[in-house]
Order: sequence, then C-alpha cells, then structure tokens
Amino acid sequence: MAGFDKVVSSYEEAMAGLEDNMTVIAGGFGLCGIPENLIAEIKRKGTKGLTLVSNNCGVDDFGLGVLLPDRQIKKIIASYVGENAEFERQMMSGELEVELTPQGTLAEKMRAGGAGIPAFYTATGYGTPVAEGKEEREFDGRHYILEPAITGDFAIVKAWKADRYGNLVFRKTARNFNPMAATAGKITVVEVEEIVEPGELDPDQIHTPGIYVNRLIQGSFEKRIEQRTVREK
Amino acid sequence: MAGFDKVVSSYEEAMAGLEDNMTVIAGGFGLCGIPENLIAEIKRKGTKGLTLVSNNCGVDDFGLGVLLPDRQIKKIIASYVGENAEFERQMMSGELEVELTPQGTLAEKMRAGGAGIPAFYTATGYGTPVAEGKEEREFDGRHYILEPAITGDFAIVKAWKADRYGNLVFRKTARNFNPMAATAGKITVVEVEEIVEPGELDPDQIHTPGIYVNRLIQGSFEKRIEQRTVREK
Amino acid sequence: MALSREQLAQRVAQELQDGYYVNLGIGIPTLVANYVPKGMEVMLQSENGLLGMGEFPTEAELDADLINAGKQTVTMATGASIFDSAESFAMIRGGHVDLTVLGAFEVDVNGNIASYMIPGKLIKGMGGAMDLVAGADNIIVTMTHASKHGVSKLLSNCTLPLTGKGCIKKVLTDLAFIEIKEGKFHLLERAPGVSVEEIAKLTEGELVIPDNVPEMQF
Amino acid sequence: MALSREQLAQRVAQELQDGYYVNLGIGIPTLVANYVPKGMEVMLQSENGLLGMGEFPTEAELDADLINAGKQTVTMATGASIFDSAESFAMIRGGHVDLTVLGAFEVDVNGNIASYMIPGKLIKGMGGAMDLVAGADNIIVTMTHASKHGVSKLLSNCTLPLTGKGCIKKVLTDLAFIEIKEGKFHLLERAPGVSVEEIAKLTEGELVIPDNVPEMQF
Repeated sequence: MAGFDKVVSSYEEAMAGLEDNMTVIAGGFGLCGIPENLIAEIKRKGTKGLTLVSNNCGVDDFGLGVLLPDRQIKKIIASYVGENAEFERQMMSGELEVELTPQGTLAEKMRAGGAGIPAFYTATGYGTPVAEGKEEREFDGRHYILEPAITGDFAIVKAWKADRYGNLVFRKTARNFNPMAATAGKITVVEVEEIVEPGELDPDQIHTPGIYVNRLIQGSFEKRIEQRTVREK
Repeated sequence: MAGFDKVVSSYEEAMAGLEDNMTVIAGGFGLCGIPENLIAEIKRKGTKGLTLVSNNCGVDDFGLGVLLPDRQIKKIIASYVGENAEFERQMMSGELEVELTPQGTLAEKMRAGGAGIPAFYTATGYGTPVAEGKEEREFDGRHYILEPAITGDFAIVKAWKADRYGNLVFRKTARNFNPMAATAGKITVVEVEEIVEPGELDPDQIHTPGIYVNRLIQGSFEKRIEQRTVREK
Repeated sequence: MALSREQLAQRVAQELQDGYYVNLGIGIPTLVANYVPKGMEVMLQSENGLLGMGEFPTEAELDADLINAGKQTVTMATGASIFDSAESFAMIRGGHVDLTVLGAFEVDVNGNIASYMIPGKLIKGMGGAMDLVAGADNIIVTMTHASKHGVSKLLSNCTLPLTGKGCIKKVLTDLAFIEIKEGKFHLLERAPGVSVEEIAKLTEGELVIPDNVPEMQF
Repeated sequence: MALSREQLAQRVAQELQDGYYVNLGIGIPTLVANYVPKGMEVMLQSENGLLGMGEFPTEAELDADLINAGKQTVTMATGASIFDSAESFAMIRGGHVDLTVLGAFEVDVNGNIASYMIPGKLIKGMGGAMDLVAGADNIIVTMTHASKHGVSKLLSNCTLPLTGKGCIKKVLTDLAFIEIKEGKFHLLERAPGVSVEEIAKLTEGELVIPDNVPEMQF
C-alpha cells in the first residue's frame, strides 16, 4: 500500500493542521450522519474563530453544538438552527454570526465548490431576505438569484464503509450532505464505521471516489436519535 | 402495480409523442451505453428536424449515426463528432448544424437542466471559440463564462437494470451521460437489459431514482465496440 | 365548523393522483400520508435524501441512519431510493416532484408566502422550504385561516419575511379552499358549516366569491 | 536526437509522484502509463467516468461497457471507481486531478494552447480537452517542437482556435522541456544530443536560455 493509503491512526492526526479562523464544512443532517468524533476532536483541540458550514448545528451536548460553550464558532452557514439553548443565546446576543441559507442552495453551493463552479443561478430565495445583496436575473421570464460556491479549509465527513484508498459508501439517509462536503474541502477528513481493503467495494457502487479524500479513520459512533418516533407493531 | 409502473410494451409506445423539430437528449459515450433500440425506433418513425444533444453522434451504421442518411437531425450539440463520413459531409455542406460544447460543460448543462439551475459559470472555454457571445465574468481573479442549462422534450437513456418503478442502475462506464440525460427530459424513456420487481434493488445503490423516468422498456443490445483493444495474456 | 387537523389532511389527500411523487412538510402536511385513497399509490419524498418514505419504524426496525426531513425515524417503502442532498434538491428545484404540501404563517394575493421567520421571535431558518416553494409548480399551503385573535393570515401583502415570491396558487385553511390568481384570492370551497361571510370577514386580501361556494366533501 | 514517442512518455513519467491522480490524453500521453517508476503508485482518471483505469483487457476480459476516453476497451485497477460524466468533470473542473498530460498543435508564451481544431480541415470537437486545461493546475503538454517542415509550434501567439487561455505552464517537446512564465518560454532541459541553438531556431516565441541547460536523463 503506497501513496493512496489514506488511513491515519489517531483523531489528532486526522485533524492536524486545523487552525483558528479556518472554514470547516461538515456533513450530516440533524444528528444523522454527522462526523461525531471529528467534531469532538475539534472541541478537544480548542480551535477558535471557526466558520462552520453545516445544515444544522447539533444539540446542546452533541454534534456541532459541543463547539458552542467554548465559543469556538465565529460564524455558521446553515439552513436550520436553534435546536439548542446556547446557540440561541449566542445568536441573539450577536456573539455568533448566522448566515441562513436554503437547504438546497447550501447543498448546491458545496457541490459547486467541489466542482469548480464559482457561482450558479437559482430561483430559490428570489424575493426573500436570502436575495439581499445578490444579483437578480431573468431567464425565460423567471426570476433567479446568483449564489456563490462554498469551499472549506477542511471538510469533515462521516461515511459507512471505506476502502483504504478513501472510496466511500454511505448508509441510508446518513448520506445527506456528506458527499458534497467531501468534495469541497481543501483537506477532506472522513471517519467511517468500517475500513476494507481496496477492491472489496464494487466500483459501480462507490458513492464518493477516493480522489476527494485526504485522511481516513475508523471510529465508533453513538448515533444519537433526535426524534425517536416509533409505531405500535 | 399501479401508478408507478413505468414499463411499456413496445418501442413504438416508448417513443410515442416524439414529433418533428423536438429536442432529444441522449445518453452514451461513443458507442458505449447508448440507447440503441430507442435510436433505431426514431429512425423507423422517420421523425425529422431533430435537435440532438449527445456527447457524440455514433458511427455510419450504428448509434445516432443512423439518423443521418434520412437527414433526421437538424442540429447536434456534442463535444466530439465526425467519426463517420456522412456526418462530415452534412456538416461541411451546412446541412447539419453542429454546436461543439466541451464535454464537461455538456454534462453540467444537462445536470443543470434537470436540477432547475438555468445557468452556471465555468472557466472551461474562456478565451476560446466556445466563449463567443457568452457573458464573461471574474470571480476571485479568475475568468469564467456563463453557460445556460439544456433540457429536452425527450431524453433517451440506456441503463443496465431497473425496477418497474424506474429506479435505475448503470454498469461500468456505460453510465457516462445517461444519469444526467435522465433528469433533463420532459419525457424520459429508458431501455434496460433487465427489469426487476420494486424492492429488489438496494435503495442505497440506485443511481437514478424512478422519479426521473417516465417510460421503461427491456431490450436486447448489440453493444458494438468502437476501439477493440486487447493485450496479449 | 373549522376543519380539524385530520380533516385538513383528508382534504389535501383528495388532491392526490395515482403515481404522484409528493413532498409533505412538517406538521399537518405529514398527516396527509394517512389519507391516501385506497387503490392509489403515491411516493413520499423527504428532502434529506429519501424517495419512498414508509411508516414510522417498530422498535425492532428503529435505525438512526434512516430519518425524514423532520428528523423523525422512518422506514423505506418498497421501491425506495436514497440520494444525497444535492440530488434531492435537484429533484425539487428541477420541478420533478408532483405535489408539495407545506404550512405557512401568511400568504397573500400575489402568491407570496411567509413561513419561516418571525423577526425577534423565531429565527430557526428556512430549511428546505424556500427550495420547495421555488421548485414546485403544484403547491398546497395548509394553515389556519386566522390567528386565535381573529387576525387574518390571508393578506394583501405578507408582513413577515418571505419564504417565496409569487409561487403559491392553492391554500387550504381550516375554513376554506382558496385559489390564488390574477392578484386575488378565489374562494373554491368552504368547510362544512362555515359561511361565506365568516370566511370573507377573516380574509384581509381581496376575495372573489362566486355565486355558489360548495361545502367540502369528506 | 529528437525524443521518440517512448522517450517523451518516459520523461513525463519522471514528473509523477506517488499517490498522484493523473489524466492522460490520447496518443503519447497514454504511453506514460507504461513508465510509472517502480514502487510508485498513480491512479489514472479517464474522463468518461473511471478513476483507476487498468491495462487493456485480455480477450477473455473484453467488456463493451468498460472503455476509456479514447473509446478503447480497458480494465479497472484495484480500488477503481465509476461515476457519471458530470461527476467526472466536477473532479476535473474542481482541480482534484493532480496532473494532466495532453497533446497540442500549438502553445504560446502566454500559456495559451490550441489543440482541437484546424479550421477547414479538422473539426471533430474538443471532447474533454477544454475542461481538462481549464481545471488542472498542473498540466504537461507533449508535442513535437516543430512541424515536419520546420515550422515552430511554440509561438508568440497561437494561430489556431484556442482550447484554453493562459493555462499551460509546462511543455515537453521532442527537443526540449520548457516552462512558461511571465510571458516567455524558459528552457529547462534539452533532449540528449540536441543543441540549444537547434531549439532556439525552432522556437518562434521568446525563449529564455539559462547558462546551463542540462540534458534530459533517462
């Protein structure tokens, strides 16, 4: 195994090089498919002044929410936030800058960032507060706004399985923002439930090719459920 | 099986509604992964004045090339053409309009068309003949051009397997432009090697969700090889 | 009588067609899934990346990796597919979803909708709502016709920050089913036992009332 | 002596690094794969949707569904992945490929490249070349230094329609290895037995010649 082996041996190594004031793009939707241990490592490191790009910001004691008490987040770009009290307090007091972005636009901005597309037009947000300060333009009689791409110094991603080359497979709706996040980081760090040897994953069934992945680590996950909803059998 | 059963019983039914002067987006790269029988049905129907969007235009007697002798194609939007003599003759004589489009831009234009993105910026083609008549713009000191999306009245697609709901799985590099084409047709028609029952395909491993597919037919395929290259064992 | 939550869901369900791909928002829209007419199949899209959402799981089926856009644990229906968020919103933005049902705080005669933010009070974010209203051609907004204090939510002009501009054509409230066109509300149906006058009184935006306004049928 | 096709490929291969993702164009660039240094691993990207391209197949392995960007039948290397064309060019346009090697008709001192079209003669199209030159930071152009008639292909200004503007920094010809910066060609290495004068004579664009121009080592 030579140059394509992306596996690192510790979370410290996985997040090495993360510095204050960097931008971090995180996969996950709510608490589903979040890179739990990479987030915990950022908390442990105490990196400050971060701009976070993530659909949500976790809850008080889990997910990205754990970065709030020590004021590690300067700004968050998200579509839905405020599932936790400390977040609301920091937002209301102005300690935390929040840039609300429509969910689909956020996903597309990450994809564009990874795909070398600097900006795209979308009808989403036209005529709303999201359009403020953005170029508006008509195509075929419909109104659109121009949305710039997003890239990050780091992307932190949770996948289900990977081979050592960094080819990734996601599981069920834990996929969500993870594949786009993986493409948009200068350094993309992925934690997975299982690492297999190259050749074990079917090439037709790889969700994220290893070219996007810089570092890979196997972790164990709590996988906390936010809205536990069951039916009677 | 009710409203989601996309299976039709004949190629005639599969291409019903295709009329003169429509735009057809076709999957395939070279002769790999092309919807052979749907193309043959267009030839049989004799539909004329078509605008075709496809990476290539087949060879003299196979693939989209078969639509040339009867002058069924008015215009083709492609990245690489002229693998056949009749094509060159029609292009040189001006009987056939050719809009050369970079391969990645073509793929992205189809994706954008299906994804409700009317236009996007790309560095590809800046400063070249492709940029003529297009808006140029700088982002972060780099030059880009604005490329509009493409949609079609019909999209014709070849997949490997499908379930009756139109969920698709592609095989190896026969995937190519097919998934984007599938999203960009007002009516998307797919031919496959095998149709299975809903539930047989792993939801995590479906390449194209059935929502994009209107009609589905099982065919048999010649799968002609353009450049047969083998090594000595 | 104003419609109950269940009746709102039932009435929306009458708009379903066999083979529809449907996105149901959080709250009342979610209940629509319980009233799909017999013999009809619809497939539910959940914008976090699932087409073919099934029922809630049993305890045994519970899976933290399988949730809906409301972050509730769910199951997959037969023929479901999973995809990433960019693909999910490509589907939505590209107009591939046949019907979208979602709630709102306000709508107005120009089809504007406000549903995600009450300045100074509720600033949780728009989630996927802006994409859904911009992407779908066929949207039904479900909401109460007026506040508890009798303040109309069907306005000449929305007062809250917009979720989308000029994109709503159909509103189902607890009192009425209303179409929006040419800058006016058009009363299509009224809730059983609710008078046209009552609806008119609680509709601030211009309301066109035809001679005959049928009661909703359940 | 001018370099042979094989030597061109060999010299390019010296630029490889362990763990590089590489896109090799049709023709001479393809041969580079034969000269990957021992103990080094590179992964070949084929823009029709394959990362991890392997050797040509044996008769028994031949598969019409598995081709490269030159439409040749190929195999997959261990750890390969398959994706669609939009993803493939997202990878290319997004700058994720470490090295791109491709041919050209002309390059000029401003890093412009013409490689896809000779008006009135060859109009087959650019395929993926425009995306490749726009997307990659690290590109090596391989070409003959001059035509059979001694007409230079390293120009002050390209005469043919451009494939890309200002994107080429390294050119390997059969005579020389050249860097393009600050609007000039800079001679880095010469082919074994080829004189600096010979190279200068066949280079139309401004050429900076350092005191010492080493011969290429093979």
